[in-house]
Amino acid sequence: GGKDPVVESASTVEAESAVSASGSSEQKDTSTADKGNTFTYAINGDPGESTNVITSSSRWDLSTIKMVYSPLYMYNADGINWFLATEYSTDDDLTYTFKLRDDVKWSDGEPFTADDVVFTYSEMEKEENLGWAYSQLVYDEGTVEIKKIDDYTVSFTFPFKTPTALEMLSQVFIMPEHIYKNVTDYEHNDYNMNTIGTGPYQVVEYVPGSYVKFKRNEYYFKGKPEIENVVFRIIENSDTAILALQSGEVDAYQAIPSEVEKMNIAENNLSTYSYSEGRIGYLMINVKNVPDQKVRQAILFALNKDDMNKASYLSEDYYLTPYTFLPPTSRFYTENVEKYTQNQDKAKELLKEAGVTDLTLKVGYAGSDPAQTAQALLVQQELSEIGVTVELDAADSTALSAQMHSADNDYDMYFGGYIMGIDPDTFSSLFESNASYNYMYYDVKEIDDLFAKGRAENDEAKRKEIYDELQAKIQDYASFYPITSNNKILVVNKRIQGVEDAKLVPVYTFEDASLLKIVE
Amino acid sequence: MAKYIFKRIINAIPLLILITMLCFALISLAPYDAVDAMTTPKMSPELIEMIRQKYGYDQPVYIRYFKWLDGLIGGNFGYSIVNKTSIYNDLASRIPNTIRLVLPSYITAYILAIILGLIAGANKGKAVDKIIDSFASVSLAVPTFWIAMILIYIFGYKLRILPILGMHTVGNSSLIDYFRHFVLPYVVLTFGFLPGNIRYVRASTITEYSEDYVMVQKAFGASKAEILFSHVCKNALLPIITKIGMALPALVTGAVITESVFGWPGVGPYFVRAVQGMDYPVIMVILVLSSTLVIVGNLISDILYCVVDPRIRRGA
Amino acid sequence: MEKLIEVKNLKKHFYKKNFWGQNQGVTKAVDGVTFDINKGETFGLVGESGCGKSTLGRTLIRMYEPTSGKIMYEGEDIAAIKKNKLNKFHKKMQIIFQDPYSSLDPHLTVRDIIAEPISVYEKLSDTEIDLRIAELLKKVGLKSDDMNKYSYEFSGGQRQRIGIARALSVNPQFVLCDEPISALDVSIQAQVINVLEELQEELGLTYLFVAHDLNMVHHISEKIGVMYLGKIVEIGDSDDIYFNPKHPYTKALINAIPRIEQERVLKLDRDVIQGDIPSPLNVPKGCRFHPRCPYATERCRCEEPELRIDADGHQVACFEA
Amino acid sequence: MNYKKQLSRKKRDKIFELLLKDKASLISVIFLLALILVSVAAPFLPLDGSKTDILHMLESPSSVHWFGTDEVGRDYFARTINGGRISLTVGILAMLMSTVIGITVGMLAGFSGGIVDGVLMRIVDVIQSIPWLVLVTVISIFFKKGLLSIIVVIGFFSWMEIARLVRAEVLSLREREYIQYASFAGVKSFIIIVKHLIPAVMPTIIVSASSGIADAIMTESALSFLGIGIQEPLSSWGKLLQTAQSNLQNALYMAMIPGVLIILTIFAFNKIGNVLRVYWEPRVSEV
Amino acid sequence: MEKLLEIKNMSVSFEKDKKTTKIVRNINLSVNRGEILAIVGESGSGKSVTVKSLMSLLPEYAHVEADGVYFDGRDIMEMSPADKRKIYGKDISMIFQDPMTALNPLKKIGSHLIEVIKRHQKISTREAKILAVKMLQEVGIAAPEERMKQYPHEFSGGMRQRVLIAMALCSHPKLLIADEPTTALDVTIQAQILKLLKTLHKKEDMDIILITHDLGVVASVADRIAVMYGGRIMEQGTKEEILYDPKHPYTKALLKAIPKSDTARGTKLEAIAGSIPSFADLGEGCPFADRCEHASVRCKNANIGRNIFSETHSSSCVLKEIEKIEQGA
Ligand SMILES: Nc1ncnc2c1ncn2[C@@H]1O[C@H](COP(=O)(O)OP(=O)(O)OP(=O)(O)O)[C@@H](O)[C@H]1O
Ligand SMILES: Nc1ncnc2c1ncn2[C@@H]1O[C@H](COP(=O)(O)OP(=O)(O)OP(=O)(O)O)[C@@H](O)[C@H]1O
Ligand SMILES: [Mg+2]
Ligand SMILES: [Mg+2]
Repeated sequence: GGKDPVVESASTVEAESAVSASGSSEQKDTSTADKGNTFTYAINGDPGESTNVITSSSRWDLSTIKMVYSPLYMYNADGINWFLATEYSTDDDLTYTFKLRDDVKWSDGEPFTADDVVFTYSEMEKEENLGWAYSQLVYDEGTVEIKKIDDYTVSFTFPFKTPTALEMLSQVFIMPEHIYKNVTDYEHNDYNMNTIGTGPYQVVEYVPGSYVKFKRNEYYFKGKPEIENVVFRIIENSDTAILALQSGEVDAYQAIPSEVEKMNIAENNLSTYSYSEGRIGYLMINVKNVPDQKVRQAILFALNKDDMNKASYLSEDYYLTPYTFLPPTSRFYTENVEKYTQNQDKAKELLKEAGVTDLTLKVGYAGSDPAQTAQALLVQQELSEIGVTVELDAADSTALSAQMHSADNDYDMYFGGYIMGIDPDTFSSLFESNASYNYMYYDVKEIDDLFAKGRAENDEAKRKEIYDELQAKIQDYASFYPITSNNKILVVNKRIQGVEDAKLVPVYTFEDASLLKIVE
Repeated sequence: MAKYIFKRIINAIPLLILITMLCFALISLAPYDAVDAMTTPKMSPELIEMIRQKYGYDQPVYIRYFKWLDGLIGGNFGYSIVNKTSIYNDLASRIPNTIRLVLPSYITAYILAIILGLIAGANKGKAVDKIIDSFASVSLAVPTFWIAMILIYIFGYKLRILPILGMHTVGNSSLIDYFRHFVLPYVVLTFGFLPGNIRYVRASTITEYSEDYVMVQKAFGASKAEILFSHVCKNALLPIITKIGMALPALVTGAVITESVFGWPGVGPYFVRAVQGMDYPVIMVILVLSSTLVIVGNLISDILYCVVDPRIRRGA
Repeated sequence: MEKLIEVKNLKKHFYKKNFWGQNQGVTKAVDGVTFDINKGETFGLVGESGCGKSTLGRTLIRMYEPTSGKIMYEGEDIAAIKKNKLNKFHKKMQIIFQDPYSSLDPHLTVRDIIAEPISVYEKLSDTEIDLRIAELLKKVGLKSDDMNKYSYEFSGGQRQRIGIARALSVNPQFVLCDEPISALDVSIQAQVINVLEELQEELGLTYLFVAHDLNMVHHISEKIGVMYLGKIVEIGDSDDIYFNPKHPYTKALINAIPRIEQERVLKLDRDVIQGDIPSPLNVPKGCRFHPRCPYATERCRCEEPELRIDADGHQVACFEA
Repeated sequence: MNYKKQLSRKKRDKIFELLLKDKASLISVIFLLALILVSVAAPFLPLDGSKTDILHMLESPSSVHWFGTDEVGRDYFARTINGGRISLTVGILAMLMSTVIGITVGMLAGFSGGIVDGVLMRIVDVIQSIPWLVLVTVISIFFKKGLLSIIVVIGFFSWMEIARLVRAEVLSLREREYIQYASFAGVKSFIIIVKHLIPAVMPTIIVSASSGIADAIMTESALSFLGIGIQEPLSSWGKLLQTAQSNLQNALYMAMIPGVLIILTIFAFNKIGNVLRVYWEPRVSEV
Repeated sequence: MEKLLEIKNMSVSFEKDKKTTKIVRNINLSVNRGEILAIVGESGSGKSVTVKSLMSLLPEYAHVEADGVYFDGRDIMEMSPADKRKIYGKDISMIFQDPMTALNPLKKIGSHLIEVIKRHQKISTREAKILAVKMLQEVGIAAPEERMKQYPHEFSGGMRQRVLIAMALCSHPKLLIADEPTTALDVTIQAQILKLLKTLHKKEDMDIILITHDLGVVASVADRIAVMYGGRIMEQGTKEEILYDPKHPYTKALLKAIPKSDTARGTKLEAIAGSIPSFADLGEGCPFADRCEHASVRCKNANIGRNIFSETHSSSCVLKEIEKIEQGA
């Protein structure tokens, strides 16, 4: 059967944000001259010196890459935004030909050409490189073929027709062939943090655990960035970050609602930008450990996602409530599914039918994430009301995803969140049997078939039908419980302007940081 | 003496080997390894095998141990399985920060402890002694992170006179800026090291005062000051000076909690992060490193003792 | 007279070993000692501190494992008996210690202290034990009420009596008295000596009496052995040794004893030997005493004298005597 | 036997005398007794520290919630009480465990001597070489999370000091004549250990056990603070402190309460350890 | 006879835990010029406390009361601590029982000596060194120059005691207090030290208070003897008077309890019954009353008469002549 097409930025599947412990912040005493033309962004993770175009897939790695490199184009909910490419054409829906900009130089002065594009995509297609976009470019049916037509034209040929092709090719950042051509290990080499890129900024200093400092790329092809310096300040401790933000030490921070609540937005000259990342926060049931569908349904019936959302996101301004695996903003989203509205009697009944007593479930969640913590506590309490004991395990998010990763993990349920692409097919890596991120570990042929059908169908209306059915199926299977589709809230100091122009996008925060401005 | 030192060094070697073995065994027992972190169920077995080979996981445990050990000795500490970063580089950039924090705190605590301990010990039973001793025993019961929190609250939130986190304001590498960041963690850490040392010095001073030779000196007309400075002080401090070696491991892991609270970019947060993320290679390197430092520290202490104490120097 | 114990060339060396079991030095605490003890007599053992008196005594009763040599007890070599078969002999051979403080467990009552050896050798009911202990306490001059007190509630002399009662609790034949009076005050010493003598008379005990107070040893012993650095250098009748020492060391020792009799008061202007006792870790070659001996000859420096018996049974290890 | 009664009265008087002499000890005893009482009684009190209430999150202290509520609306007073319960449980059980292991190893090493001693002490050396926080942290990630594991981890890796102390003491006790006599008289080793050695090392054990409780409570707090301690919905004082950290700005008391309780408890245990030690020393009863 | 030291009616008590225990009870004692005074008595009888009070070595909770303690004509009790320090180590020196712990283990023998010398004599270090070497030679330490550079642990007990004596001697003290200087040493070494003391006494014109519990030692070196028991001086007199003509029941009993070389083996020693009383139990009366075979109710009284038998010989006992009573009984 047809294998899965492309999953956009598949690896941003996260077990939820990060970490307690350290970070850093200061009070303002820095002279304005110092601060003057610098935008400081508090990030809660360390991109690390291994950050590279091929394998990096975590939020802050990608944000760093976004500053330094450019993709051919960005593909978001509202369509295509061109970067290194200027247009595309296709005659047969198999071969896509892109025209490249001819005015782009690498920051070391070398010209950017089609060779760099071919090099990057080819490296991405090598399985041993463990590139994040591998599964978007290599299918059972064959590999997407990359061809240099001339110095400023490349073409990609898909092995089969798919409506998702443009999305699958997007968001791959182009790296300089002349720098990386002899590199075999993308994670460990001398070039990663000594970046030569085509992005708006260049890394000038990276202090592990402290900050990444960028300087504007004077030759940025979209125009010299307004702001001279950008600093990604690593502040893993959210309390510190908040304080630093309020004191003006940092200019921007991705806050959660309870933090926004705590802060004195107006007084501290701050503004908030709430934007959707198309994220779904969920609770998954490990079918290997809870094989009985009735039991799973009982569990879901015992839960109350409104309470969970209220406890973790406080106000409906900050979230939507999803009832399927797709974000409510998706044009394929349907609510014509089993919603598992809380019904504890039914839950108890189902348990009885299943003949289960004394059920104990081990639930993993990211202990450093206040939202998941609150949700986990509610799950524990709500399940205890139907006689199910929940053993909570507050893990580190990395550790948790690592464990979810192994099929024989001993969790019965886990919390998590993902940001997939625009097209529903990008979600297949979570829901197809054997897919890399199918942490439910189920094997349901119908679901696989529906994904395959949807992928191969080019008619929009028919696709909608297929995905309606798929959403209902997955809900019925009762191993996936979408809880929230929360917004990101970026709190920004008012001296930073142009946030709308720079455009807030999932994962990278800014689609084009060169458009940010400072007004004193 | 040279013989004694040589013997001590020889004795430390099996201990070091044992430690590395223990640490390696722990890594090997870890629930998952670097390869697990990279592979997905969809990958072909050949690819997985290839990755295993690339990382040397196809070899028997003892070979891996020797390779690992060889790496350790050669400064190749391997890579984090979470960040994929070079552990050597990570530590190389963090350890100096930790030292910058721990060393001054330790020295301050030491000096303060010596002064207070000597004062208390020399005035055993009097009011000063009671005050100092009570201070030490109460502060022993105070968790450092709690002190840190309170200080952050007062100086960071309430008064807003000191920065609370990190080591520098970005782009500002002035000494004043550093110092302002340094103050709070330094105070907390000093406070953490202090009570134990005070008690030690005090006890040692009291013991020394009860020695017969002190009475003999009195009988020979020595004044209080002469006794304190020319006799007791040296004898009481000798065991303390030699404890300096024991501070060696603190230079790496002596401030895990304080650094974490204050976001000091030292080994502490890095280690905590690794533990939370089950980043085994990192954990084990730190484990080996700090254990090694303990052993080396003990060695230094013993050698120092041997150098300063004539009983061992001449006796053994 | 019947011999109870014959010691033949007994040696006890202490080895200092490192972690790997290698020897790092030998203390030759007892280095080839031969002597007999007759039944019912008190054999006094004198010598300066560290010369191996206690070690000899303790090896003799197999409290320490002998390094080599024979210990014939009523004709049986107890040096050759396996450790776990020793109970039979330990019942016959008991010990009284020097320090009345460290020899009694401060956490136990007198009853428990004395009952300890009894319960090892005999199966008695609690009341039988109580009776036995009451009797023993009376014998050594304490009250039976004292049974339930702790040892720290007694004075040194009384404690020493408790120690004696413990030693006697299993009806031994032979008692090693390892400086039983050294730690006691002068006015108390006599009490303990008297108790020991009375008990000897009453029970026919044999004592090996270790002490460095020659006056006391002379008073209580029939025979005296003089030890120097792990060897017995002179054995003889108590009066012989005391009034007519032959070995230069014995002479020096006897002369060095402060006495209150006017005519025998220590003559400080002469007779004081010079030098310190060498360490048993590093025994001088030849005669052990030669470095301090005023009469040492070339022979003494290279050859070690053996004990020689003379006509009246007096034994001396000296070429010149 | 009357004498025995008299003796036990003498001992009882002794402990009162010791306590009355030092006010701090007396207060410590009263404080700990109260704490233990509350902890034991906690399950029977109408205190539910796990009941969440999303309508009342992060409320200030009031007559309903004496210490206010936490970020998911749980009663902070109940959580503090239950936290104390857990902290004490961890402290006492971990201490018992480490003490038992420590005594066993120390006795074995000190009493057997020779190669057994050498090997055991080498093991102690090795384990002790690893900085303690590092060790406990590392080991804790190999264990399934939970109260029991924390107790086991803390208990299992804090016995070395006791083992050393006991060994050192046993080594010197072995030279005591009453021990030498007992083994000479053929008393079985086990009985010697139980009857003579254990009581003699008791003062040492008491002191290190009491500071062991304190250490275990501290360790647990530190582990909780680093996020690898006790798991929700259980609370411990350390855990409470950790969560309080993010509310310093708006609810300082959330950090003050458990912090002060930890300090008092640890101080009290140390104090009592000293009193008990003095009490146990035989000579004191002489007075 | 001229008195170098005269203690008049001195008492010492310790106050601990609000309980006061009187240890030394109203003693009168003097040291004449040119003599060796021995204080004998059992362990805990207050010998050390008596001399430590002279040297201000008692802890702060000790209270010393006296009608006067005159040394060389000056009352020590009236002196300031600084003045006292001027005579300690210079005019009066003291050596102790345990030579093993009396020296600072981390200081060289030489610096011990030099320190003491320079404390009381204004001379250069070089001169002090020369003097120190001379002193060591004097006390019979071979190769003193090398020995100066050694540490105490390299010395045997007897040698350390000699070093202490040398330290005491370097300022030519008028009075040396030796508190059981030979108890920790072996008999042969003891004899060496005693010999040394006696020689120095003659040669250096130094008076000595020798504290011991060994009557034999006393017999060998002392001129005059004071017998202490339970914090009191029971009897005082010349060596001959005390040893060969004792008057006090305690002294008599003590002498009888010691075996003499001529007592036949097997004869019983005449032990003193009972045990040494503790100070807490002692009343104001005679401390020996409980063990004394002649004790009567009068002995419990505070005022124990002082019987003077000769210019030098006196005892504290209610009984005048025990022999007479024994005969009468
Ligand atoms: N258990 C032991 N291990 C090692 N050496 C020992 C041991 N017991 C005794 N020695 C050594 O053996 C020598 C003789 O000791 P011992 O106790 O027999 O002497 P002593 O004559 O009884 O002396 P004292 O009069 O001081 O009791 C000493 O050097 C001592 O250090
Ligand atoms: N610092 C002190 N604090 C309390 N009591 C003391 C102190 N020093 C001595 N004593 C008590 O005073 C009494 C006499 O002690 P002292 O040391 O004078 O005896 P001594 O005659 O020198 O005995 P020994 O022969 O054992 O040295 C003893 O009961 C002792 O317990
Ligand atoms: Mg002995
Ligand atoms: Mg004394």
